[in-house]
Amino acid sequence: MNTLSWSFLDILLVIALVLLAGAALRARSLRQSIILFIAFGLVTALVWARLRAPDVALAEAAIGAGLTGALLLTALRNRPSEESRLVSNNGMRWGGRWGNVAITVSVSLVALGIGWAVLYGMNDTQSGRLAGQVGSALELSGVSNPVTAVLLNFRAYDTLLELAVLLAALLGILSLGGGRATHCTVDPIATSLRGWLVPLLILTAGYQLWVGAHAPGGAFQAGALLAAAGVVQHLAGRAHAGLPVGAVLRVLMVSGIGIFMTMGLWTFLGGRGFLAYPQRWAGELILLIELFATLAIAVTLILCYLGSEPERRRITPAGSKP
Amino acid sequence: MIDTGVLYGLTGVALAAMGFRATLLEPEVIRKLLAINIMGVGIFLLMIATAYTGPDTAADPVLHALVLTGIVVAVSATALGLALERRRRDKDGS
Amino acid sequence: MEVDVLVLSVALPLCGALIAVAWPRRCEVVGMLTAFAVSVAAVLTLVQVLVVGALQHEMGGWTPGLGIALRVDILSAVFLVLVGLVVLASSVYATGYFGQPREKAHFWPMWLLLLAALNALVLSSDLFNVYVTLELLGLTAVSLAALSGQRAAIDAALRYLLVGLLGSMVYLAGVALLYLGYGTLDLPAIATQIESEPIAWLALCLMTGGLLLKTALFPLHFWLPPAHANAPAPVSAVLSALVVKAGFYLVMRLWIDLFPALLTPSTGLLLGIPGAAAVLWGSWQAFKAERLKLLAAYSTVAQLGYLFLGLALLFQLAPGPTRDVLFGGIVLMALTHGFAKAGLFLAAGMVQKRSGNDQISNLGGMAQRMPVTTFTIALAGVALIGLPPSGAFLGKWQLLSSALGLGQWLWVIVVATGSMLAAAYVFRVLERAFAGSSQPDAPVAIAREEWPALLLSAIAAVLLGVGSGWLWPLLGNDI
Amino acid sequence: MNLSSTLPGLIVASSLLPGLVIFFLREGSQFTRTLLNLGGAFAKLVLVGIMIWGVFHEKVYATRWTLAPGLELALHADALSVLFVTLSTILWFVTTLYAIGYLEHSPKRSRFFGFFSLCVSATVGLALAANLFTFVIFYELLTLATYPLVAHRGNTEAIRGARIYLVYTLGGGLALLLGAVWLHAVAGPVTFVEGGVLSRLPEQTYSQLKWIFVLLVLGLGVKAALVPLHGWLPQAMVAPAPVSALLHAVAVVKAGAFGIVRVVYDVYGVEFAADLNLLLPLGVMAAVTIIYGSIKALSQDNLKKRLAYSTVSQVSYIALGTATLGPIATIGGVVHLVHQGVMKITLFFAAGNYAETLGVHKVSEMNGIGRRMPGTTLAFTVGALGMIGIPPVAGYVTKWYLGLGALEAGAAAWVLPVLIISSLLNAAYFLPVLYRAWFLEAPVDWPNEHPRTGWFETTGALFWPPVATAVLALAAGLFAAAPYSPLEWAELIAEREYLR
Repeated sequence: MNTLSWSFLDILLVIALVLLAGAALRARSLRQSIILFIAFGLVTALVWARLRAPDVALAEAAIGAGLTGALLLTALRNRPSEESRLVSNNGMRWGGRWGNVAITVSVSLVALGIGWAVLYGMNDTQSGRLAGQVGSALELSGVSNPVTAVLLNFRAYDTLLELAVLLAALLGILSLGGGRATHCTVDPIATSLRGWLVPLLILTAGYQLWVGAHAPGGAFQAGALLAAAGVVQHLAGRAHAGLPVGAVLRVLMVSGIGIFMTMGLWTFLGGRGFLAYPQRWAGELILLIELFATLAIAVTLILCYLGSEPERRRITPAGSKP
Repeated sequence: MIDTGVLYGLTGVALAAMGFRATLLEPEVIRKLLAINIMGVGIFLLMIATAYTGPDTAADPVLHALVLTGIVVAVSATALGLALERRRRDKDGS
Repeated sequence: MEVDVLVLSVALPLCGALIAVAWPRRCEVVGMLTAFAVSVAAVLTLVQVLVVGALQHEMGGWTPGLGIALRVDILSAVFLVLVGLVVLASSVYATGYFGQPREKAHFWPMWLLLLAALNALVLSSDLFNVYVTLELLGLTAVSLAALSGQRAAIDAALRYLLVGLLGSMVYLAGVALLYLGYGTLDLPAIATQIESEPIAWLALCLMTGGLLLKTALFPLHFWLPPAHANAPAPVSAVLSALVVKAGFYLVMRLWIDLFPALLTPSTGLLLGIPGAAAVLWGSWQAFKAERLKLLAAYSTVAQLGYLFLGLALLFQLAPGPTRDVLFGGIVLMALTHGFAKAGLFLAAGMVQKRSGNDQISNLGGMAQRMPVTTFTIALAGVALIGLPPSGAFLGKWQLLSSALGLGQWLWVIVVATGSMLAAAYVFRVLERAFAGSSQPDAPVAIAREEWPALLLSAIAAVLLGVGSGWLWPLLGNDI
Repeated sequence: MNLSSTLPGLIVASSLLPGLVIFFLREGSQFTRTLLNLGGAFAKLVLVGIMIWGVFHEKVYATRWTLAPGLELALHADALSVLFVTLSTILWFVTTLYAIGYLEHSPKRSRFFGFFSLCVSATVGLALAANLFTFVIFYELLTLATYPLVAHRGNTEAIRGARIYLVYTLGGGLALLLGAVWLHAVAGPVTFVEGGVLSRLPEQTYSQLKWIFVLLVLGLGVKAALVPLHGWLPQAMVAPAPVSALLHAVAVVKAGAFGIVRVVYDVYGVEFAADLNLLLPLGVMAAVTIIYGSIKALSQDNLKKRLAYSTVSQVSYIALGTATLGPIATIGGVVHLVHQGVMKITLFFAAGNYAETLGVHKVSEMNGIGRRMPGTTLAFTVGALGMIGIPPVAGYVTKWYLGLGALEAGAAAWVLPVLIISSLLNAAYFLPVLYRAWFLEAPVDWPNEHPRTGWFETTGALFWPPVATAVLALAAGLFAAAPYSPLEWAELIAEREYLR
């Protein structure tokens, strides 16, 4: 294990991370803490890139900072006034000041323990980690990007369940129904941006999807970018953010897992075991799955942002209030 | 001795602790969700730090896949939490 | 049969959920068909395990270290059948419970996702995969709990979500540490390498802490009663009977399969003392509860206490026949509580639907107006108290027998007090039901709603007690 | 599936299955309910007859069903269980007839007869239990089956009486369970073997065995109404007459007494129990109960309350007989199991008739009732005389053997005075009732008289049962020496217990 000297950049990033997190949690107003949280997300993306995890950096930037930020800001915008900073606590406070001190002390003790264990664990890292196995089995997986191989072939079942988690969250949000996103003014900057930003986003999403097979990228990053395109559409006044309505929308929502399941059942009934792609066609099958997964993720994330299914009737194109 | 992986690992643990503490103590629901996200990033940082094996050799792809899944799960949970919070405020008109 | 039926237990409900989302007009039929098919698959899996023994299915054909393996032994097969039957009965009940099509369109897809999550969790033997199933379970449970839309349900669901997320994150931290220390995520692979070192200890504490949050063991139980009491009846039945028990199943799996090397008798106390406190506190709160569903929710907290208390005893026994018998007792108590609590919640749902609210004070004359529901509550009560011929009676007998064998009187007193309090709160309800009321009108009954609850309670109160003889020897060779 | 392995199971099922079916019968289906009830009762009578004949000829009947490793639901027919099963089967048949007549127009009869049959199945199961584990199961089932019967009327004091009954019996059940589990932990699965199984345990477990005995007697004492634990019995008088008849003469009270007999003779073994000097405290407790019950009965104006306190004292004769070391005292104790059942059920049937036909509940209202209802009062007289111990009714047999047993065991110093005092007290609270019934003028009109229907003084179904049980009580006394009589059977039991 060569001594990996940490450079000045690492110190900077670490300090930035911790400061931003602390500031986000203790900011006076909600708006400030959300803005700080988005900044924290971007710095995290930088850290992932520094730690040689490009796929994760892309996903963090698009989903972690981008979309979560958008969701938080919408939640903030629907809130009529600022003073609701300290809304009635819902029983999660632990007995006033002494509670705070006790919690802080105990949490920091546990953290020290884990830190010491990390220190102890890190140094004798056996080389027997799964990286070796992934490397040797990579050429069987049909893709050359190891992360995509793990995501869509070796641990495809995890990704299947993760898409189910996304669908579950969406169904939960839709079942809550309730208030239409009451955004009023159409953002002039967004309308002007819409002209060229949306096609660019769609293009990069397509590129991300394609390049995922042999370089950092993949279904999640592409899906997030498509969702970003939808968000911009919505800000520019399109009430249903470019989404189809009714049955087509529902089919799109389930298309990601649907393809995964049909593939899995087809191989399972073929006697090869669930999701065991035939080695010759693995690459193409993975691309097919990723295509539909991207669409499904994009539709799901946009609907989470909208908060409910868009109405059926199309609004007039003049960007008037829906 | 401290190398890059351990440095980021310890930062991850610190972030997770900050997030955990804030989740328990913050009364405001949206801040709680922020805190949970920060805690998530902390744990993911710990995972990616263990995956990091030096500037030249390739990092452990399995951990990267796990963190990717974790990020998507975190965003879906946050989206559901925000929707519940919005519905809660619509109900009592605050 | 070369086809591994256990994969169907996960694939079927997922497909059902997708079809239900894509085809909302027919979601109820799809839901019922899927629930039935899944319970058939569960029974077939149990048969296969009885014939062949433990089964394993590598997902994607990769070896478990690299890929994920679904494993089923007698313990998970029995839980699969519990999940299958309770969800099937609750589904039949739900067809009569939800009125407007909009509610049905939202209920059924999430219901099938919940079923898929439960099955996936019971079958999975990969630590990170368990995390993803826990999240799926948490999100679907929260969405279903908030389905009724009232303010109390939304608040309870939000608190349930926050606690659930906290629990999953802490569990994930534990998984990260284990991967850091042992380099693999496959449960049996880690189990061979684990020895008593700090990183293993910390991982055990974090993972157990996370799971205890989700299982609502005593000090961490505050979110359970409001969430379960305000959810729609079929949902609260599944929440109390299965979702909370999935956490216990995982703790049992971890402590028995993964961390046996770390377990000294004293570590068992970490679960035993909160378990004992849960029994006493939960039973006392249930006795004081004013609403039937709140009573049932607090009784869940108490009954889980018994299970953890049993675990504490289990780890103090040296491997041998007595330990196997106690393990069988604990599993039987978990199963009996699953069926009984589901029956009780469905009955409480009927009471709430018929008389507007489930206040215990105005249950007068229920024995006459709703005879089948009262009989269901009585049977479920027998199983909750642990009176013969219920399965819980055998479970408590084993619990008391091993506690007395070890000479630890504390547990005996706790179990005795818990049983008396349980008798108090069950008969308080029954007494009200038997008491005559002002308007003894003719008995009112809808078969579709009453029969599932009655069958569940009858299984708990009679079948598991009398018919579980074949289960015990098989459970023995698990630990 | 030959007879010897299924007979005990069939006996329990013969009342369990009709009971479960009756639960789901509509209120109006009177005929099917009566058919099921009487059919079940008759089937059980036939099966028990077969069993008596078999046991007398040394045949072995046993049904086994393993619930868990080391825990077996086992029913077998040994001499003691046959005695109790015969008693409860005969009296259940008679009580069913009586209940059908008594509850002619009242509501909720399906529920009543359902639980009624469950109660008898529990009693029979308890009688046939072959090991302590099965005994505990049926003991608890008996509580569950009788609670709704006591709370049957649904008015406030029925609910209150049932609640008190429940608190006592569940508490007792818990004590019995703890004792049984502790014994299971110490001595492994305990089966009932004549002469007891615990004598070969090592020395150091003796202290534990003492504590276990205390727990077991506490648990059984609740149902056997030993003094500090008898509080529920007078309160349970709110139940309808057939229930109090069944509960106090056949099922609940006898379950407790029978349990004590089983524990002393077939679990500990009477010599071993004497060595651990456990018998003396049991005997003292029984004696105190006998005296206390009789004194309390004196002051009760309500007829059923007086009979209840008389039951409290009478049942303790069985415990007294068990606690006196010696075969003759054992015979006295065991045979009283039958005699007390037959006599007490006659008294309760008569009390039920008075209440149902004339609305008479209090002793003070019973002036001249002999002229108005001669048959029932004659039966009442036979029962009362038996209780006092006047020949030829069966009561004197028990007191005679208990006295002889005490002399033989050398414990006459305190047992004989108890017997004499209690007989005097019995006379003190029964003779005034008889005098009032036969020799005083009847009041002009009765509190709530129903018009006379047939040429009997009351409906047939209410008239014949007390007369039948009175005849049985007389027969048990007169033909005590006959081959199949309760006394003969008790001698067979005592002989097998002491043969070891």
